[in-house]
Amino acid sequence: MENFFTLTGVAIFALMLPILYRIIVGPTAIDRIVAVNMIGTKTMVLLIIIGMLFKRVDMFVDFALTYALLNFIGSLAAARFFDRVNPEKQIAKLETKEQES
Amino acid sequence: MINEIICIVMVLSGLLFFVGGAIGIIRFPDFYTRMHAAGKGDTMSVFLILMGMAIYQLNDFSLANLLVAGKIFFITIFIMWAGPTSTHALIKAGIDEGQKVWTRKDEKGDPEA
Amino acid sequence: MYRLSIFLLLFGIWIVFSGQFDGFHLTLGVLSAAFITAISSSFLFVDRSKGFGDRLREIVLLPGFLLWMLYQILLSNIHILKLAFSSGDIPEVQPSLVRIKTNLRTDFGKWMLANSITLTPGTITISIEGDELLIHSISKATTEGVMDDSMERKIARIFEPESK
Amino acid sequence: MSAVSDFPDWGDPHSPANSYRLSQGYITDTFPQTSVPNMVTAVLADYRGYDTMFETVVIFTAGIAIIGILRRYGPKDKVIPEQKLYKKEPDLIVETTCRLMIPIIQLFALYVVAHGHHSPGGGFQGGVIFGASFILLALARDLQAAQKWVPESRILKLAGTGIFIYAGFGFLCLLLGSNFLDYAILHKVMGVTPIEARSHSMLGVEIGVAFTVTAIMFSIYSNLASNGYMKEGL
Repeated sequence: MENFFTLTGVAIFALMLPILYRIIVGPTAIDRIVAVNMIGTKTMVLLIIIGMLFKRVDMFVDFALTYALLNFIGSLAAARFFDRVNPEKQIAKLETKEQES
Repeated sequence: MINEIICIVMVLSGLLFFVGGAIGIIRFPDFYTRMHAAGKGDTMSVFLILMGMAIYQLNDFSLANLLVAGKIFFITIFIMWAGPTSTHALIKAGIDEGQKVWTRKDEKGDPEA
Repeated sequence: MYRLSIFLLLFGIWIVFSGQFDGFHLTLGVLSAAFITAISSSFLFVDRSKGFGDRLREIVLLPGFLLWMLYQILLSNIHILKLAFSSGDIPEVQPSLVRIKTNLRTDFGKWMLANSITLTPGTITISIEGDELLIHSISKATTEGVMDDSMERKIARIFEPESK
Repeated sequence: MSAVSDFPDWGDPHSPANSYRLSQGYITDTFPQTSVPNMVTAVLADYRGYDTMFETVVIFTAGIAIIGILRRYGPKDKVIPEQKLYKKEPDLIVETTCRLMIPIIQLFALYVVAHGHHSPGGGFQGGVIFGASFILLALARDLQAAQKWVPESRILKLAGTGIFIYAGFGFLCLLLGSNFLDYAILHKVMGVTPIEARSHSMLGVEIGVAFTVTAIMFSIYSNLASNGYMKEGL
């Protein structure tokens, strides 16, 4: 069972690489933020797996919860930052463009 | 023993959904569709993997292990609670930033304006 | 009454967190839960006009709804998986913006509806303005799926039985 | 890479760091001396109490420096041009989620502070989480809503209270005829054995640290997010 958890951890780590590609290439800044958010979620799962391997899940659960919380706050703050950069609403513009096409 | 099998099945299916999200975020054409992959692929896979862990934790049953499983369950609830909200906040930020909605070109072949 | 139930709820959560049952830690738990109840009890349960019967009905009906929701999340993940592994330039993806109207009145009901739409296959709520929801939908089929109001009726049955 | 494989295993009791005399002393003596299962907490708050106390003072000083550098006092009734930019109505979904989440986050922060003895955690971490709950409130509604709980005038008072609690424990020991921050003497006041007195005083000290860290966390956020005007934030 231990080996299985190790392999799961390695697999999750390998799954971060495609998302890393999106962080590096990603056409716009907000694409990168979404990718960082995804990597944060995977890191949280990875923390629990590390706890399983070290047989101290009761500790690592706290880390994981805190990490998820900070990840959530980070994405909310980034979202609000983009709101502030462009305060005028773009939704109406988008819809007119949608109907034209 | 039965716990271990359930755990393995759940973790493997969770990993499968993670793969779906990771491939989706590379292949999908624009920001909004990528957001679909990011927001949905994560919630279910985190749920499956963490619940698998919690079930494995209950293998040798005791009060302490039950409480740890409860905590893991709590994290799962937190993720499913916060996930849609951060998805919504980020996609709204994308709209406000002025990302274009990608639309498929018409079959008749007139290019998009 | 509401404060007491918030206090009990928080104390239950404390016990799950703590996992220690000696007197010292339980005393700390009572103190902490009382402190949080004192400073931020106004955040939980905003609508205090609901009676005990309404709350009981919500508690009884909510697990069924959540299970249905879980099934929907599973469906949406399979949908994403299918899209991700389909060949070519993914012909099924035809994104569009949709506007739908809702009859739900309370903020909590709207919140529930928005999150449910985000978690069901192929749709994400972008914004709520008044009683209009702006939704980004990934393909033709999901656009039709979001148009019917079965989900809204499910939510209304739990949280606002008088409004349908 | 090859150097990494030469590292001792995680938790290996025979690794060089663990077999040194001083570490052996801490590992064997901590529990009998302080009745605290988590050695890190014991070292941090008891054996090296001076160090941690002045770390708290450093955080306090950092808070003062942030306020001194960033805080701007605009004219009272004139509308600041940037203020219009920040104006934004709260989003319904984000607001409802955060509203339901904040009390539980605060409870979790108190749990982290209170269980520094048993699991990783303590004043610094708990303070950060408690401050994060106020930041979440400021993100979900606006800065005013969070300032109802932590107004600007109260930040320095709260931070000062934290240091005062910490130093107060030290001076109480001094008054009772022992060394500064030597908690064992406090059993006369608390009515428990000297060993338990050390454990309980550590909790008190951690609470003091948590006060300071919470206040300074929120102060840094609100100053940075609102360009120092403390009116409309991010």
